[in-house]
Amino acid sequence: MQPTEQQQLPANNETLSNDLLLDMYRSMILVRHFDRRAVHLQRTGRLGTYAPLEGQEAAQVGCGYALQKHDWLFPTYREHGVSIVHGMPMETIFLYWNGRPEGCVPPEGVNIFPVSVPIATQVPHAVGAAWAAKLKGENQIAVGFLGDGATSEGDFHEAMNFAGVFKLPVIIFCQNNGYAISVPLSKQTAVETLVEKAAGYGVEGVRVDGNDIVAVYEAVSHAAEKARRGDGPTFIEAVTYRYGSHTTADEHSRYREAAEVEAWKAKDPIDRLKTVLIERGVWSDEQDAAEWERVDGLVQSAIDSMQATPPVPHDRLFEYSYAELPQELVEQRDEMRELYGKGGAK
Amino acid sequence: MQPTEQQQLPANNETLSNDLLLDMYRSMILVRHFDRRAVHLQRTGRLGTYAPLEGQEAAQVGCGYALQKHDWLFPTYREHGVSIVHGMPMETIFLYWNGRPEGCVPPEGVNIFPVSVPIATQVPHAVGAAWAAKLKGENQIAVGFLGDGATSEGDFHEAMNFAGVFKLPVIIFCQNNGYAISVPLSKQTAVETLVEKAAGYGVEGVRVDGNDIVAVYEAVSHAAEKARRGDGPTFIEAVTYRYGSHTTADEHSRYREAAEVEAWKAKDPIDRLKTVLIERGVWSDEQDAAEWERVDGLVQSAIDSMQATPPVPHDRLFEYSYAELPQELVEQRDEMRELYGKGGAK
Amino acid sequence: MAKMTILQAITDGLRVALREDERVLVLGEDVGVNGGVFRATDGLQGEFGPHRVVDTPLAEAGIIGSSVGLAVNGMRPIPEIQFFGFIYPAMEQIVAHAARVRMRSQGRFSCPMVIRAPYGAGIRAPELHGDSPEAFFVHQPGIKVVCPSNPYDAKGLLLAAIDDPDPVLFLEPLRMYRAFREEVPEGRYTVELGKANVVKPGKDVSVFAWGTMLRVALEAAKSAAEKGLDVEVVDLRTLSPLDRETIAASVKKTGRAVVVHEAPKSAGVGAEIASVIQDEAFLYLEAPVMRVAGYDTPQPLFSLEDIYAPDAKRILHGIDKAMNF
Amino acid sequence: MAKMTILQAITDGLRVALREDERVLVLGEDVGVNGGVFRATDGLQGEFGPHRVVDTPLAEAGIIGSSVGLAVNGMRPIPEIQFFGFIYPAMEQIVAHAARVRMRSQGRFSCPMVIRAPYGAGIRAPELHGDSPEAFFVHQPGIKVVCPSNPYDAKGLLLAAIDDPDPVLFLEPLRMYRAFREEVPEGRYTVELGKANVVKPGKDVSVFAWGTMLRVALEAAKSAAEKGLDVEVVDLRTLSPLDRETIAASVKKTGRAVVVHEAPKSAGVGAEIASVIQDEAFLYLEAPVMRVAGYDTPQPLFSLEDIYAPDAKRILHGIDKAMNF
Ligand SMILES: Cc1ncc(C[n+]2csc(CCOP(=O)(O)OP(=O)(O)O)c2C)c(N)n1
Ligand SMILES: Cc1ncc(C[n+]2csc(CCOP(=O)(O)OP(=O)(O)O)c2C)c(N)n1
Ligand SMILES: [Mg+2]
Ligand SMILES: [Mg+2]
Repeated sequence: MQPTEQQQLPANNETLSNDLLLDMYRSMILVRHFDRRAVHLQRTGRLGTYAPLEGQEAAQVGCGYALQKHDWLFPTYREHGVSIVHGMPMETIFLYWNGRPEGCVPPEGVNIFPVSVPIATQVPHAVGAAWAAKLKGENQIAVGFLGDGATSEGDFHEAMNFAGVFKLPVIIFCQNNGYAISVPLSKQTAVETLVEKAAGYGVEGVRVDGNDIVAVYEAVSHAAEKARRGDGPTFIEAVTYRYGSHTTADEHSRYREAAEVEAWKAKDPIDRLKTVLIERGVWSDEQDAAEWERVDGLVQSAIDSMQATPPVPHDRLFEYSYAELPQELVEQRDEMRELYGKGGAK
Repeated sequence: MQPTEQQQLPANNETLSNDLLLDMYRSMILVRHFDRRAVHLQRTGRLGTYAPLEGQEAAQVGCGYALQKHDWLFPTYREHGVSIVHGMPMETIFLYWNGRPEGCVPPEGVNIFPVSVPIATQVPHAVGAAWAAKLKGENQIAVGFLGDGATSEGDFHEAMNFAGVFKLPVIIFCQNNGYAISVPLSKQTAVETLVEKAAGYGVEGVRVDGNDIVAVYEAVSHAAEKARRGDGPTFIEAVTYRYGSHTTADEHSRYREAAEVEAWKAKDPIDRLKTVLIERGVWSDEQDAAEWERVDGLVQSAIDSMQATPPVPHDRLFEYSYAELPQELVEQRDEMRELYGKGGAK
Repeated sequence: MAKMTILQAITDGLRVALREDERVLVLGEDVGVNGGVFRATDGLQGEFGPHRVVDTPLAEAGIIGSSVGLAVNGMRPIPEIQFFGFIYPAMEQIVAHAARVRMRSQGRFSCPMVIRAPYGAGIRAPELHGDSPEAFFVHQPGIKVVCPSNPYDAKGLLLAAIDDPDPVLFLEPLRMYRAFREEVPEGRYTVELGKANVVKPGKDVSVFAWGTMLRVALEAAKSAAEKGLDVEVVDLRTLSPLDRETIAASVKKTGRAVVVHEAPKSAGVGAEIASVIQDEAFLYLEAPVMRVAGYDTPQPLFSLEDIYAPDAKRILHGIDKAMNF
Repeated sequence: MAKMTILQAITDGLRVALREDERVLVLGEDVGVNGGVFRATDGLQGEFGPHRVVDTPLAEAGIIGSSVGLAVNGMRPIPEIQFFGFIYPAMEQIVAHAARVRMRSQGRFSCPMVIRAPYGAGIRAPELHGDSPEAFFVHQPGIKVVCPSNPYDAKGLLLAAIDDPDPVLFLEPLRMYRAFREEVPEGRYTVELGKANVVKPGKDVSVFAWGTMLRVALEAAKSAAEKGLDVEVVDLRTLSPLDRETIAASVKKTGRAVVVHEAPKSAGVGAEIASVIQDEAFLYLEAPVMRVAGYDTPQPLFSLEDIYAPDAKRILHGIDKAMNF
């Protein structure tokens, strides 16, 4: 997949304030740095398999900024960017990739559903949460995230259809990064663009350059306003690219050319916004360097927290399987304790 | 759902020969008579729950005539019409509705897959069978049938997508009769027409007046030729209506107005073709009456065969669960025989 | 007190829940205008409106998946699966999501929902309308499985299931829907989940059953009594978690056990119950636990359904095998 | 003879099948260009072309559903499910269709296909990559379930599964994929389905396991030997249909049994095996059959996976309980 013409259009950045652009820029840097450190941690054995997002920062950060605090996110395994923006602590995300149960728990008041690993299954959840918001008369929306590959799953279809039929305040936000692991979009669907799929559900479809943070921000803002107005769902296709492998367990050179990756790097979302900010005279290379330093400190302290977290107590396996543990599970837990002790302590 | 303008267009019957039209007409009468007798048999306790199709004869018979003998059908529970045309004996269909295992078995050389009860699940089968035909280089196509409600299921979506991606010789033939049991199309999807759903898969979509047998015949013929040429799948929406209840266990007056049914009866597919045939001077009321007599004989003899079929032998429960019965099942069968005998005899 | 069928008791239970709790909503195929294919939701849309009793598109994963979102965001959805055999397309949403929301989020989110489904065979319905795959859900941790056998329990268990903070699969024995009437109290009452009921005490052999099979087991017990056998019949009512205490107490008393179900025998719930019995009452067992179940073939078309499902004769045969081992 | 890992043996088996039989095709997510996420199909698309080794869209119901159509129309599809925990969306196509084609059509049509899936936990993978829902498929009549524990069996059972005229679910113990090498003959050979293998004869207690757990059971047997216990270890290899004869013979000899699996205990395959044992060897049993299994909680994230899955210690504990009952 080569970047298309459309993606080369300049950001319509006139409409957004410098402050907002600067905030979003800093967030993109934070997210990129977080991501690179995560990959490095995995390579050095300090993190489990990790799904990198480098290249997709504009799509995620732009989306995150267009939402309100009480809105719901239903993320996949790759939504670290938007999750951080929406209030998920970085150490929590690190813990998740270390297989820690705490890794799925957002702070109180932050509505981020645990990562859905089974592809597309979170889209109906977003639809249901939006439905609840509508029934309760809350001015809240839900965003269901998915990838290009996920559009092939039945759950995507059923969720889109429900969204259309019940006219729900939901955004179905698809990051089309051109690949489902190794499978390119051309083998995933016979259409050229994913946005073409929306019409069949009576759902408005919008396609944006996912590497243009302003375009993403505006598309999501419009969709969110529309949803809050009661005018129903929007499907957004944000065309983007992941620079790295699908996960750290994948090797992307098996299925795509280095030249393709390079072509996309030339459209880098961070570089693009940086150019704009410098042109506007609100940013400089010095500030940039300082900002990378600053985010390094933030990410490092999240890593420190993650590493300082004591091992998980064995009881954690049982604690939350039911609101009240059935007798059989109490006995299983007791036998587990007898055999393996409490775990957790350092 | 009221009949639309589109459905009031006269059949483009100029192109088809009198012989073909007469054959199709006779088949529609046969199918209607079969259907009415089936409903009556159910009412009088001689058949189990039955799914009537009255009103949908043109869609089914027109489709059946456009196919070749070796093509595959993947029917739902309502495809008696096209199944009869494609070579399924009427007594077999009666046996099916009497819960008899023989009811799923077409004669050798007739490629009709057993009725799929779970909604939309047969569409991927049709896609797979078409794929096999393509791989084997056979000039064979597959037709997957479904209703309007079935388009909401994930299996429809996944099958459409596979059909598009692999460009398979398959026709996905949807009889939009306006209802999924009690649920009208307007609650099933936010779009007005089902054909709008095809574009999202890169599959050609065609919408026809399903009560106009010529339109159906031509649409299916074109789609079949295209498929045989290697030019891929077609989704056909045949707009039609069932006059009766969803099944004999349903009561359609609970969810629709008598006036709506009457409006559709004014567009009756059989009446419409009859008018054409009489105008062409190839048919008369006397011939018509004689034909109804003739099909009554055919249907009656199928009913006689069905009723003459001895009860099912109990062993039938085990015979085909595996190619070779595992030891455990042999023992279960033997215990069953001990307790209940062989069954089957009269 | 009104006499009700199981079906009426369920409708009544739904009505109570809809009245008392604004968060409750009923959704599914044909549950609204039509009142459900068995009329279990008859009249409810008229009383509570189309926003609380909702006809959905024909999509089981969509129904359960959106119910997960509804539940997580504060509602109490009661999705209906039209027949238990149509739950398969919703498997992933149930076993990978509904059952795991609490654990996955470490209690931060929960998924209180009651999935209702008509269950079992025996009404001459078409294929797949008579499947009994309860074992799948008993095997899946995080979701409870409940099945009443009479009108009183039907309403009481349903209201308890709706109160439960975790997802519950509520199986409705369709062959019994209208089979008989019983007195059912008005308004709210609950029957505790996880408790079996010794329906007929006896001392010679214990028969464990639920749903439709409970009545068939009672029939068998009656025939056995004619032969001088005193059969204890236990209605399990909740299949997950099992009431191991009541099961064990019964077998410790009788020393012999028969488990009955409509699903295929292999790896059915009967295997779990047999295993629990030997875990808990090994030294009391005078004979292997007999499993009287569907055969290990797919549920057949209805001309063979009577041969497929256990009847009193087959249960009696199981009792005899347990007695004469 | 070449030494191969389980993974290499599987690739080799697929290659033999693709070479010998034009009707065979391999399909699934990432199985082509990428050679599968574990490289089980590495090199096969290069050798046999993109029409026989096919990257499909990301849709499990579509993969299995189209495989049903392929099989019915004369092909021999070998669909891959990327991880066993992603089989849930294909449940309906498997249990309502693949498993029933032969019975439903009274033998007129059949559905020979081998569904391959990496199986079990233990490799620090993300959530749902370590589920073990084999019990669902053991409960479903009409489909066989096979799981090798070593390279020789992996290839031999795979080729037998491909030859089988009925659908087979072929579970590949992913923790063992590259754990060790063994001699694997070149070309075609088969290991009969439905036959267990007494891997280590013993006289004190029988341990039944399969896949990854087989090696863990052997480890436990070794520790037990140090305590003077002679453990018999049986590799079941086929979970459906079970080799009841071998199971019974073993328990008749030892009088005690332990069943091991990674899936949750309740209503797992262990319950079926325990039930079979008491059906077949009741009078020989000196203790209840011990089930050493995953706990009745959802498969946890990987920080807890070692506590969740049975290890040698837990199996030994089970053996002790069986011995000291
Ligand atoms: C139901 C299911 N099937 C398969 C997988 C394995 N898998 C994980 S990610 C992935 C590809 C997803 O691609 P896409 O939707 O484009 O998202 P991306 O990873 O590119 O962000 C696959 C096949 C899964 N997690 N769930
Ligand atoms: C998976 C599944 N869910 C539910 C049902 C119950 N059911 C049988 S027919 C039907 C409606 C189908 O409507 P449509 O697709 O429009 O076909 P029609 O009956 O109108 O021909 C429903 C809900 C089923 N058979 N399978
Ligand atoms: Mg992608
Ligand atoms: Mg319809």
